[in-house]
Amino acid sequence: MTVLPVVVPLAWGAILLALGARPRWQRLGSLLAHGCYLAAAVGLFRRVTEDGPQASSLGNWPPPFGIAFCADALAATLVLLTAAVAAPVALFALALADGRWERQGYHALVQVMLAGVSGAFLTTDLFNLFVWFEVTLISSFVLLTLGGGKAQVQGGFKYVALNLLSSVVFLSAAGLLYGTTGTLNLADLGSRPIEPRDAWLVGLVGVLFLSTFSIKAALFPVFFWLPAAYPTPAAPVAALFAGVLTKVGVYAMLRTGSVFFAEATGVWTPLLLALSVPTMLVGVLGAVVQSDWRRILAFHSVSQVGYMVAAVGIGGKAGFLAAVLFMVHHGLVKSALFVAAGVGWRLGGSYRLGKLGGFARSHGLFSALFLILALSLAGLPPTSGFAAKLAAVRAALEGGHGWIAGAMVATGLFTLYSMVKIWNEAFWKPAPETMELRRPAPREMALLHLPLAAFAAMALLVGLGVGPALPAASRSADLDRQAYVRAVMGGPEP
Amino acid sequence: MTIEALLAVTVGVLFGAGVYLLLRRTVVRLLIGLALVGNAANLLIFVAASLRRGVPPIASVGETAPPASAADPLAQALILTAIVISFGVLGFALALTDKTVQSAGSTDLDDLVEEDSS
Amino acid sequence: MNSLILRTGATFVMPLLLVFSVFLLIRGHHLPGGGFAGGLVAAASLTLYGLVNGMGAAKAVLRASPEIWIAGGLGLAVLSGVPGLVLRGSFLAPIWGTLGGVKVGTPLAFDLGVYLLVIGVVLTMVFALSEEGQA
Amino acid sequence: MLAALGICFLSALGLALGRRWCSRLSPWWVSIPSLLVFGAVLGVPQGAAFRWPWLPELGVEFGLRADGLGRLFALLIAGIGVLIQVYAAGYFQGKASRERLLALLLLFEGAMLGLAYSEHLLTLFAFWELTSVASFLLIGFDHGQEKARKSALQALTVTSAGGLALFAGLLLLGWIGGTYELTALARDSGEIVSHPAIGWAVALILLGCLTKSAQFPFHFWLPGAMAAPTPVSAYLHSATMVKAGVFLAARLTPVLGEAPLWTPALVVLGSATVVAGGVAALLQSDLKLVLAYSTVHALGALMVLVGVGTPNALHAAIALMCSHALYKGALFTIVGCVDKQAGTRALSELGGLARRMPWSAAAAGLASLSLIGGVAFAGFTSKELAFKSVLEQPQTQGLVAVLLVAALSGGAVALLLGYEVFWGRAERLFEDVREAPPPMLVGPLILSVAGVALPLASGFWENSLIQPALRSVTSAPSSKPVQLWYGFDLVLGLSVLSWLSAWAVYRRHEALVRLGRALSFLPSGTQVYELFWKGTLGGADLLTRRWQNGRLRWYAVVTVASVMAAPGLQFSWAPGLPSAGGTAVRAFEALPVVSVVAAALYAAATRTTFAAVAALGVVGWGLAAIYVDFGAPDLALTQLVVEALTVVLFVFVVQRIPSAKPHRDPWRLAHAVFATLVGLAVAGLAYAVTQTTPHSKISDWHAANSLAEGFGRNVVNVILVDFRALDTLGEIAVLAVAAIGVVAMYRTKVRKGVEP
Repeated sequence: MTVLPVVVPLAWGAILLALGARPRWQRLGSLLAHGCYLAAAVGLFRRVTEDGPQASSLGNWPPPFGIAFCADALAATLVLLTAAVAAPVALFALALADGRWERQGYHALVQVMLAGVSGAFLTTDLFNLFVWFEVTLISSFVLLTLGGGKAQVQGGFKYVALNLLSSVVFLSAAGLLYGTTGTLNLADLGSRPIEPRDAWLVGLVGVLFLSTFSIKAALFPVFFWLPAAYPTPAAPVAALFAGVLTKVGVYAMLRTGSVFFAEATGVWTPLLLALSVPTMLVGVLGAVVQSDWRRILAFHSVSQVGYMVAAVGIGGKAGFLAAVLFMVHHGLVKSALFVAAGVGWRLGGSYRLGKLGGFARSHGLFSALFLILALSLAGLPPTSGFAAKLAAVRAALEGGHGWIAGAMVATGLFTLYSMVKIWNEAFWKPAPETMELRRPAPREMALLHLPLAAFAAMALLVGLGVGPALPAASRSADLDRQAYVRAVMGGPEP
Repeated sequence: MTIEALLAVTVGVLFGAGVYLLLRRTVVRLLIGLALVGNAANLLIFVAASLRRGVPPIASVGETAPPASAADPLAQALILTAIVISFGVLGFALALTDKTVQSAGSTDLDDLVEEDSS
Repeated sequence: MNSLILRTGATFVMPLLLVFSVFLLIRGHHLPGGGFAGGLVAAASLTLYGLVNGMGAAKAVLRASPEIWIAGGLGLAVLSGVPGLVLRGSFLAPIWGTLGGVKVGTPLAFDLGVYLLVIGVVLTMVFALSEEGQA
Repeated sequence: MLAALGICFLSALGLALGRRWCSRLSPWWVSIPSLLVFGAVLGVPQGAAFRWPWLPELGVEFGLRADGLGRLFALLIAGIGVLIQVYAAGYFQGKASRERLLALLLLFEGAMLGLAYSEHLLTLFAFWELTSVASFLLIGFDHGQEKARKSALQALTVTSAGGLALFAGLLLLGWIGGTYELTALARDSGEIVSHPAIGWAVALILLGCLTKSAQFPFHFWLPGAMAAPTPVSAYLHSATMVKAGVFLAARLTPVLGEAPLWTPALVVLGSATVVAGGVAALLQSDLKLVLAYSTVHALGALMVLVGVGTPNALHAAIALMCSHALYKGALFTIVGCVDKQAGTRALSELGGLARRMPWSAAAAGLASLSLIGGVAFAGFTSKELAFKSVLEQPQTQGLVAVLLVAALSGGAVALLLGYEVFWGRAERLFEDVREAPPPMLVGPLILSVAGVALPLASGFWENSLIQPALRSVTSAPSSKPVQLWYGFDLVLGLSVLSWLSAWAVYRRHEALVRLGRALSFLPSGTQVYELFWKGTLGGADLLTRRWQNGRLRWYAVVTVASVMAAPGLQFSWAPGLPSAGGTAVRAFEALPVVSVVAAALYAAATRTTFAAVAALGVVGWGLAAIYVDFGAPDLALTQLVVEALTVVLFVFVVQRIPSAKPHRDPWRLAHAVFATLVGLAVAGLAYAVTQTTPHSKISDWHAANSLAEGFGRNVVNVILVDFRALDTLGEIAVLAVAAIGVVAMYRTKVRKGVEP
C-alpha cells in the first residue's frame, strides 16, 4: 500500500515511454496514470486516516537493513497534495498540448517526477531519500528544458548546476552519516543513542543535511535556482514545479528534524528561524519589482518558503500545523497561479505584464478565478491562504517570536501589493494595442478554465474548513519521534 | 602517515580542485568541476565507512558469509548507486551545456546573464 | 579513427566484450559484476565499435532503438517487483525457484532489467551526443 | 442574520452571472435584493446568534450575534444600502456595467453586515478584509482609467496594512484573553488590560481602526478613493466602510477601554484628524473632495468621543454616527446628481442650481441644516450631546476646542453645499440642466428627511436605536437622552459660535481655496505614501539585481560558502579530533593516490579543456585503483567503465564547442584561496569521520544474511538487487530520464524567447 504512490507512476512512466511518439495514446495514458496516482494517494490517505501510520519494508527485509516506507499523516497528506496538484495541471497540459511535448516524453517525465516526489515523502531511509531527490531532480531538469527556448536552456543550466552541487552535499552527508552512525534509517537513528564523543560530528552532518534541504526548499541565501528556473519552462511544467518541488525540501526539514536532527544538531531550529525572515523579505521584495507575471510568482515562492520554514522552526503542534497547512495551501494556490499565468499567456501571447491587459473585460470567468486565487495567496479570508497565514502568525505570536510574526505580516502586505500589480496590469488595464487577443476554441477554453476552477474550489474549501485538509494538517502536526520510531521499527505500544 | 589521513587529504584536494573549477568562466570547466566533486563525494563515503585492505565482501565457496575483515559492502553499494546516478546526470548536463553554448553563442558563463530578475 | 587495424580490432573485440558483459551479468550475484558493470561494459564495447565504424553500425548491432531497451529494462525491473507484491505482500520481495538445478529468482530478473536499461541509456547518450556533431 | 448575509452574497452572484438579463430591468427592479436584505435586517431580533465551527483546528469559529450596536450599524448599512442601490441603478441606467456595480455593492453590503454582526474576533476580521477587497473593486470600478487603478491600489494597501496590523493585534488579544469571543473577552477585561503584552495588542488593533477610518496620518487614502463612482463614495466613504474603524473601536471599548494607550491614542489622533480634515475640507474646490475631507474630520470627532469613552461620550458618538450617516449620505448623493446633471463638481463654477434642480436643492438644504447643526435636526442633537459629554469631565474639557473646529468646518461645508451650489451666484447659467431622474432623488430625499424625522421621533431614536447600542458598549447608563432642544446653555452658545464662524469662513472660501493651492507644495500623505513605495521598490530593485544578478558563478560561491559556513557553527562543539589510530600507508598504495591528487590539481590548473578532461579520466582511474586496493572490485569495475564513457561523452561535446577565448579572470586568486579553504575543511571532516568510535553497522547484517537470505555470495550485488533494490530502481529511473532528456535536448532547435 505505502509503495503504490511510487510504483504506480513509475510503472506508468515505463509504459508511457514505451508508447513512444503517439500523442493520442500519450494523452490517454497520462490521464489514466494521473487517475491511478490519485487513487493510490487517496487510498493511502484514507488508510492512514483510519488506521494510523502505515509502514512497510520493501522486500520484507526488516528495517533498518532493508528500505522501509512509512506513511504517517504528514506523508500521506503531502502525497495527496501532490496528486491534487498534479491532476488539474495534467488537464491544463492537455489544453496546451500540441504534440511537441508528447513526442519528447513529457507525460512519462511527469510520472517519474511524481514517483520521485512520493518516494521522498514516504521513505524512511536517508540514502533512499537521496535517490528520490535525484529522481525528482533529473525529471525536473528534463521537464524544465523541454522545448529548448533560449531562456529555458540558460535558466535550466543554472538550475542544474546548483542542484548538482546540492546533490553532492547530500551524498556526502549521507555517506558521513553512515560512517559515523552505521545506519541510514531515520527511525533507527532516532532510536539509538549517539556516542557522546561523536555527537559533534553527527551534529555537523545534520547541518550538512540542513544545507542541502535548504537548497531544495529555496531558502535564503541559497534560493538562486528558483527565480532563475521557474519563469522559463512550459506553462504546465512551471505549475507542477511550483506546487511540489520546494515542498520536498521543507518536508525533509520537518521530518528529519522532528525525528532526529533538530535535537542532534542543536542549531537546526535557530538556523531555520534566523533564515526564515530574510527568506520571506528578500523573496517578496524581489517579487514587488518584477514586471513579468511568472517572475513575480517565482519570487513569491521564495518568500512563502520562508513562512513554511519559520513555522517548522517555531515547531510544536501549532508550528507544525502551520507548516503543513501552509504547504498544502501554497501547493494548491501557487500551482494554480502558474496555471493562470499560462492561461494569460495563451490568451494574450506574453508573460510580460506590460504587453497584457483587459482580461477583466474580455474574460470574466478567468478574471474571477484569478482573483480568488490571488487573494488566497495574499492570505485573505475565506481562502486557504487565510487559514495558513492565521496558523503561521498565530504560532509565531504564541511561541513568542514577535519579530517573525512581524515579518510574516509585512510579507503579507507586499504579497498583496504584487498580486494587485498583476491584477491591475493584466486584468484592469485596457489591453495594449500590440496585444492580439487569441480566441481558443470552446473546448480548449473549457480545458483552460477547468483546472483553475478546481484549484479555486480547493482553495476555498480549505479556507472554509470543509474537507480533509485541516484535520489532516492537524494530525500531521503530531510529529512525535517515539510514534514514528514505533511505526517504522515495530515494537510495543507504550 | 596513515592511509586514513592520506585519503582524507585526497578527498580534500578533489573537493578543492572541483570547487575551483566550478567557479571558472568556461561552461565545460564547470562540468568538470561537478564531476570532480562527485568523485570526491564517492571517495568520502568510501573513506568514512572504514577502510579494510584487500578483502572484498564476497562469501567464498563453503563459507556462509564474507570474512569479518571484509570491506563494508553497504558503502560500496551506495557508492555504486551514486556513481551511476552522477553519470546519468552528467550526461544530461553535457547535452544541456552543448545547447547552452549554442544558444548563448559563447562558452563564457558570465555571458549567461539572461537577467533572472527583471 | 579510420585506421584499418583499429577498425578490425574493434570489430573483433566488440563481440568478445559483449560476451564478457553477459558473463559479468550472470556471475554478478556471486562474484564482482552484475547488471551495472555488465551493462556498462556492453555499452562501452558498442561505443568503441561505433567510434570506429560509425554510430550507424553500432545502431545496427543494437537492432531496436535504445529507447526500447530503456523502456524494456525499466519495465522488467518494475515487473520483477510485482510477484513479491502479489505473493508476499511486499513490492520487490524476492521470489526464488530452481530451474535446471540453478537457483533463479526475481532479483536476477531485476538485475537483467538493469543490464538492459544501462545499455540503452549509455548508447542513447552516446548516439545523441555524437550525432549532433555530424549533423 | 444569515438570511441577510445570504441574500447579499447570493444576489451579488446572481447579478454578476445574469447581468445580460438584468440589464433590461428598470432601476427599481434591480434594487429588490437590497430591499430584501433590509427586510431581513429589520427582522433580526436582539440577541440572535449563530455559530459554526469554521476552522476548529485553528480555534476559529464563524460566530455572529446581533447586539444593539450591531443591529444599529446593520440597520444603517442596509437602510442606506437600499437607497444607494436605487440611486446607483439610476446613476448607471443604460450602462453595461450597472449590474457589475450593483453586484459589488451587494458583496460589500454583505461584508459590512457580517462585520456588524460578528461576535468572534476572527469572523470580524474576515469580514473586515472582505470589505477592503470589495471596496478595492469598487474604487477601481472605472478600471480603464489609470487614476482609478492607482487609487484602488492605494486604498487597498493602506487599509490592508492596517488590516494586517489588526490581524496581529486580534490574534494577540485572543491569545491574552484565551478566547476570541467578544462577550467572553469583555467579561475578563480586567485581567486582559493588565497583561504585559496588551500594549502591543492595543497598538496593533488601533492601527487597523485608524487606517480603516481614515484617521490622521492615514487619512490621505480617502480623498484618493473619490476616484470611485459617486454612488460608491456615498456608500463606502461616508455612510459605512469608513465607520468600520469607529465601530470596531466602539466594539472593543468594553474589552480595551481601560487598557493603556487606548484613550490617549484615540483622543490625540482623533483630534489631529479633526484638525487636519477640517482645515483641508475648506481648502478644496472640488465638491467631492470637500465632502471627503469633511468626512475625515467627522470620523476624527467620532474617534475622539469613543476614546473619551464615558457613557455620555459613547452615547454622543452613537447619535453622531447615525446623524452623520444620514446627512453625509444625502450630500454625497446630491453631489452625484449635480455632477451628473451639471457636468461639473467645481465649486467655482457652480451656483444657482435651485431653480433647475428643486428636489435636489430641497434635499441638500435639509441635509446641510443637519450638518451645520440646525436646531431640531439630528446633527444638532448629536453635536449638543458631544459638547456636553466632553464638558462634564474636567480633563476632557480641552476637547471642546477640537469639537468646535469640527463644527466650524462642518458648518462651512454645509453652507457651501446647501447654499452656494443651489442659491449662490455663478457665471454660468446652467440653462439646459434638468432635475435628476426619480431613482436618484429618492435616496437623498429620504435621508435628508430622516435627519429631521429622527429627532422628532426622539423617543424611538433614543429607546429603540441608541440605548440598545449603548448597552452593548458600556454597562453604565448615560445621563443625557437625545432631545430636540436642550435649553439655553453654554453648549448652545458654542453652537452659535460655530455657526457664526462657519459663516465667516464661508465668506472667505475663495481665498481659502487659493491658499489651498498655494499650500499644495506641502508634502501630502499621498506623497509620503508614494515616497514610501518608491523607496521600497527602489531598494527592492537594487537588492534583487545585486543578489539575483544572473551570474551563476556568484550563485555558486554563495551556495558553497553557505554550505561550508553552516557546519562551521557546529565546530564549536568539536572536542578536538579524536584519534582511533589508523593503518599505515604502503608504498605502492601511494601511487594511485598521488596520481589522483596530481591529476586533480592539473585539471584545475591547465588552460586546455581537453587536458582537463583527460585529467578527469585519470582521476577516475586512480580512484578505481584505490577501490580495488580496499576490497571493492565491483566499484572499481564500474568506476573504470563509467569514467571511460564520461571522457568519451565529454570529448563529443568539447570538440564541438568553440574554443574559448582566453578570459581575463580577476577572481582567479580569490577563488583559489576559497577552494583551498573548502578542500581543507572537507579533508578535516573526512579525517574526523575515520576517527570515530567503531560501532556496529547495518552492513554487518547484510554480510551475514546475504547468502542465507539473498542466495548470493557477492554482498554488494545482493544489496543492490535485493536488500536495497528500491535504491537501484530509483537509480535506473534517473538513468532512463537522463537519456530521455538528452534525446529531447537534441530533438529541438534552440529558439528565442520563452516557450509555452
